[in-house]
Amino acid sequence: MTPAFRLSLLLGLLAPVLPGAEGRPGTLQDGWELVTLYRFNEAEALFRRLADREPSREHRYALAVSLLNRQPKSDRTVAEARRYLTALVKESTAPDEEITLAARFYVARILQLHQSKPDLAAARLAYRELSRTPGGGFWAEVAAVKWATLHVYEVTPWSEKAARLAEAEKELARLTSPTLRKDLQIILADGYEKFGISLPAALHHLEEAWAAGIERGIDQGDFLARMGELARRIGDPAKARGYFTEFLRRFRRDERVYWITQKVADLEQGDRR
Amino acid sequence: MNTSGSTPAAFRRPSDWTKHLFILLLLGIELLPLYMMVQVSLKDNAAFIRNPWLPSSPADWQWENWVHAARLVLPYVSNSLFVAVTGTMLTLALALAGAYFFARSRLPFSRLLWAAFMVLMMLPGIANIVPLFSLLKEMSLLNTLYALVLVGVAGGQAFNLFVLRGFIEDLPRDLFEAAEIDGAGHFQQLVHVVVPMSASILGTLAILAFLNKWNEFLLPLIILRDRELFTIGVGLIYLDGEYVKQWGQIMAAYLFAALPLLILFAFTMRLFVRGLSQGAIKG
Amino acid sequence: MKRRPLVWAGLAAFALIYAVATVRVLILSATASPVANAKVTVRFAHFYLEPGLREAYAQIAADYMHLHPGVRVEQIAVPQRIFNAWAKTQLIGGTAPDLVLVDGGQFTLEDLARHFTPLHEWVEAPNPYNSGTDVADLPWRETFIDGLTGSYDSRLLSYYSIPTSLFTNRVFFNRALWREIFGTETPPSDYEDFLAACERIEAWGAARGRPLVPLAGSVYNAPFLIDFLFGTQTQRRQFEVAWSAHLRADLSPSVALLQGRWDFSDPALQAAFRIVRDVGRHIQPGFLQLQRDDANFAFLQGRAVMLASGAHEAASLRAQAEFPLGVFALPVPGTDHPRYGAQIFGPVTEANIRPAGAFGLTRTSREPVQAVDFLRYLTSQATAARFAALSGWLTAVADAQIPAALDPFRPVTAGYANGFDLSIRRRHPDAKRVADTNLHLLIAAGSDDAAVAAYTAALARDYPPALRLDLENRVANTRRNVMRQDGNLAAYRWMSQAAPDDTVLKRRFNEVAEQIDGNEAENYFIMHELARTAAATQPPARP
Amino acid sequence: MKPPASRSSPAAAFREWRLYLFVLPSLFLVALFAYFPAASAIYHSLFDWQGGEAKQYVAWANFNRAWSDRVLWDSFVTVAFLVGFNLVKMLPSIALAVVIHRLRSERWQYLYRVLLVVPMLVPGLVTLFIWKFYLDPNLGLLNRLLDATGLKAALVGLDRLAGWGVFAEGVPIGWLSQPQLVLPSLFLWGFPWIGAVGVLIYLAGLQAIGTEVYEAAELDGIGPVGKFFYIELPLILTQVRLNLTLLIISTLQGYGLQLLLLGDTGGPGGRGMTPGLWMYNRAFIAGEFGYACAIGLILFGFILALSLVNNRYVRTRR
Repeated sequence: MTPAFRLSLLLGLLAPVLPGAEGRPGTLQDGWELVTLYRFNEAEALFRRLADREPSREHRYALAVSLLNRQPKSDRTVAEARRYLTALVKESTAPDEEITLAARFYVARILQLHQSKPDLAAARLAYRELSRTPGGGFWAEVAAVKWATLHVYEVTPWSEKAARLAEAEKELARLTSPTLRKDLQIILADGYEKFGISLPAALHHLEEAWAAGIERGIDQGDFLARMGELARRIGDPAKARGYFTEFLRRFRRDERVYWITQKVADLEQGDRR
Repeated sequence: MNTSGSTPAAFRRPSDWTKHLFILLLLGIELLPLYMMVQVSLKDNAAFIRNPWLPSSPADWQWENWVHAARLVLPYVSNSLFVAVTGTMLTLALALAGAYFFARSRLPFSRLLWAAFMVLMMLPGIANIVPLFSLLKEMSLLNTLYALVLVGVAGGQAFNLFVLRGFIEDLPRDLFEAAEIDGAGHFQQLVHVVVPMSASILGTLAILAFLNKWNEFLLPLIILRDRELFTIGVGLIYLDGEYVKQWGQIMAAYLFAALPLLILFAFTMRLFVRGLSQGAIKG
Repeated sequence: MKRRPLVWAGLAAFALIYAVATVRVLILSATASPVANAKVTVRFAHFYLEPGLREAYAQIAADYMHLHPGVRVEQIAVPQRIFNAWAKTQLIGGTAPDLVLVDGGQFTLEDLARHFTPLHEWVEAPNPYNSGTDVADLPWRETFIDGLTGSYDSRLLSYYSIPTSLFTNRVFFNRALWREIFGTETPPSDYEDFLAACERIEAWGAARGRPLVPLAGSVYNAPFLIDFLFGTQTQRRQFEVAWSAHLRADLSPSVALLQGRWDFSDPALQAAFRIVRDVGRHIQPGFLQLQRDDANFAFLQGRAVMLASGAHEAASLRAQAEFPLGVFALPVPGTDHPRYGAQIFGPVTEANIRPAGAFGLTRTSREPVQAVDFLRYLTSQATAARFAALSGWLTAVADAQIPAALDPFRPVTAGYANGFDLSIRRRHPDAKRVADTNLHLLIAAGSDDAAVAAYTAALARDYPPALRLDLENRVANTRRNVMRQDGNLAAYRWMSQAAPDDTVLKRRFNEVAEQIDGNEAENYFIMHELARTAAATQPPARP
Repeated sequence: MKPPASRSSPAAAFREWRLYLFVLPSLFLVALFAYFPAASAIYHSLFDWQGGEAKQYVAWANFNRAWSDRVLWDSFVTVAFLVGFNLVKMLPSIALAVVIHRLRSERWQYLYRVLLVVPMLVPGLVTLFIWKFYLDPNLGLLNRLLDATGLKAALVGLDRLAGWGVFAEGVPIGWLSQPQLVLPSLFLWGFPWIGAVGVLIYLAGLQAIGTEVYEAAELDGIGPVGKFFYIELPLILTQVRLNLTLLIISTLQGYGLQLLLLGDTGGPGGRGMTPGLWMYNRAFIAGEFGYACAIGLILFGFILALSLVNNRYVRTRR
């Protein structure tokens, strides 16, 4: 055995006992960057050190959020995160402060997503309340989108879906962020189409979302094909041809090119007839 | 070989030819893979595809398959030898000491410990691979041959302890008593009484352990990354994974992989056969 | 115990060999330590052990090292059979090479998210190795034949691999035998011709007492025929059951099955089963127990006239065949075909073949920049052309000059996308398991109708519960991913608040929000339909 | 049983504490490389775990799922068959040992023992390759043998009578591609099932029989078969029992052969699926490591229970 090997063996055995990365300096920025790299346990350790040294609201909020993904994930860690978040909300005197709003949002996310047995009804209520907070800003608007999603997809008979979609649609009025409006409109378009309620309504929302700008280049082809096909089915050949032609111009290597070319040809033939 | 009458010497029928036939038939089938390995190792693919079963004429023998195999396999053989021999020696040394503990004493916890060792034989290992892997990673033992040695030693404990304990318990007690009167401690007793008495069983167990480690491929497959460290089991799997199989080269490689075993057996066959035949291993 | 000198001599010799081996190992472990290796090293792992491939990669790597003297590029070729287990453990252990092949769906969302680096920032920039060409200013992404869509993960919102090759499906045939049987070397031109040729081959072999099968087959090769033909019969149905009008194959058929919008007695499915049987009966008997080698062996020995496989098999076959090799694309039934015409739109496009040989960049890579640089080199138009010439494989790089010998393998793009198969395009491992383990029923001896009925019955019993399990797993995976993204949302929010002028951060933040919302909506829809249909598709009690 | 050297008491422990040092190294390695991973697997059986860092505690969900997992319980049926097969497969080794033992020539006895050991040189992959060749539907030795001996015709006739729908005229038998034949093929696998180590161990037991025993039996007019049951079998019973135990354990845990022969789905109809293979499938194919750990634990419980029963009721003299 080489000395290096023996040393590594020893270190390996002692690893659980040796002091960890304790004492290494770190900032809030470092911690959030660790979160974006999915290194939640390291982020949580860092935030905990920061919160122990200086229990500011920002530090405790960061700790709570990183705790949500601390591994191994269990209802105990999630409950701990929830305690911190609730405390942040309770002690706050300014209901429109960023951390208070964010903490309320994440409490709702715990109910909806993070606890092992989600409580969708409670989450929906929490989102509703948050979305109605005056001066709620971004977090209130996100909550409105979440509420709409849960409302549309609550397990109910398909016959109720039209009414639910209409209610969700009303939330659009309170959204000022273009991104969030667009997200909600995609959800609405999907709902109108998947539940087979109204193709024109689906097309309408898709067109507005398209106008707002789709971030993901890869989805743009789907959008164009979808709007074209919906327009074709609704019976608006000119519009359909417009979207299809745009698709053919921008996605020359797509698997749908041949098919859509045929569709365009058919539409033109229809025009001539 | 010692022939002190354990055979029914006076009890003989005139002819044993039916028995010979029976034995030879079974052995013939058992030896068929060996035959295939040798004859295919001297063919090229075209000859193999034309006629897989019969050997080609000596003029067409492709000796370069052997050259290729030797060049390919020898580094693997060297790695495997290190792992298997080191592992075998450690396995037996530790198991012998452990068996001495169990055979010679009824100290507190010894029954519990015994049960704990025996349970090991019943653990199915597949799902344990990932934790084991993480552990080796923590110990910086990934991509090393030492990991194979250590895990192999741990894996061999249960069976060898089981056999050796039975053996030591069956040794005549007066040997130990005489040694104790001479003032020998447990360690001296182990070295001067147990080891000489159990040479042949140790030899047998050593060969079994060696074979076991020689054929191991799952663990090395997973923890070895660099080709220089490959053991023979992994090397052969890699060879077998080629899409265009050069059957001749593959079989030649197999043949060369078996070479160290052949040498080992050639010299220790008597030891091995006698060890097993002396009734060392029993339930 | 007698001590025989020979035994001791043997043991001594053995001890000596052991000593030599030990010294060698000690030297190896002393020199192989990473500290001793000061050079920048990029390792890439793949499972392409076909002839010529490793040599081609080695050549490209050598060229690259020549260009960058401070860099070492090493390839690690692992057999495909063990690649999954190998790669997963290496990734978990953090010892994975810089670049790992991520083809074939062996990595889950979780694996990709945790172990691979998203490449979106790199692929938007031009590939410097293309400078001086027409595509010098295009983003790297646009230089691939599929615009890199195959490497994009819609749930993780980024590109996770860079493809190098492209495998089209073809039927290889033994031209010498073909001439002997048919008097010509012209391959069949339509589907009925193809079937007739199969029957003719069987009759010809039987008449001469020669064991001859039309199609060599194995569990590896058969899907090239049967999944493809199955897909032709679901072209229309895929489109009719889709939940969205985007005209692309997606998860819709799975949910549509739950919803009762199709089942196995559907005419399209019945036709699909029948067409699989049509061809399956002409594959060498017992192919379900055979492997890729066995099929190649039967074909090379002249026991089978044709072999269906990917274009990547061409080089291996050419290297070994003692007869001239022919290639044709499997003909599809025309729309006027009496039995199969009704379900299809027309010829099948190969534009949706996902490029292969796609390498992902591992998070544990110590030289990510260098590794990406090597990928850029590998997929520049010039290198791609050289690689195609060296390896005999099509390249995933658009407009690269490929040798004329590869022309028969070029993807056909004039056609419609195929519909779903029973794995719903490899999305559902358990459903695929059920379809595969019952396939023997469909090709069993006896009447066509009985076999189709038996397969239909087996699927009706076992498939829906397996599909539910797959969908549940998928929902759980997506949920796990959304949980992780929740952390990202907070992180990007905080960082973009701290740096309000950073547009990149703002864009990432919007993307994360868009992704969470999109994923959640789809997940809730699947859960909705799973819950709504739970009673109808419960596994029946076992007798 | 001999009286032990030391008594089990705290005083003895105090006096003989050095003895513990003998077992310590072994225990240490085992704890590190065997118990720790096993404990980790037990721990993870309570989690929804994909093998990485991320995991969520789900309590007994994996076990509840296993309870209603049809594939798992079918795999236990399959493995029960395999255990039964392996019991039968022990017989040729015993027979061979007895026949070799009864040979009158010492020299031949020794030669045969040596020849027995020789196949152990051949790597397992070669044996696998050869056997796949035997069972190949089109080229395989087995089908050729059946065709040549007319047994195939007999099987087809039987099939027609019994209506199995397995064998048909003019269709090669797909030993591993027809679900009904998967288990029979696994039974045939490795014929004539000689385990060299086993034979040598039995031979060792047989050597304890003195000549006079045979002479006495001869006088009593006991035939060759009788001699086997009255004289030879009792002497090797302990070895048989040991072999049996090890065999059952390894069969229950086994998955390698099925994986290599039939693939990770257990082949046609999933008939070759064993609990071990299902565990492999779930871990490495489906990525459900947590569930795979639960299956492993169930399998372990099963083996433990069997061993306890075996120890209690099948105990023979030591």
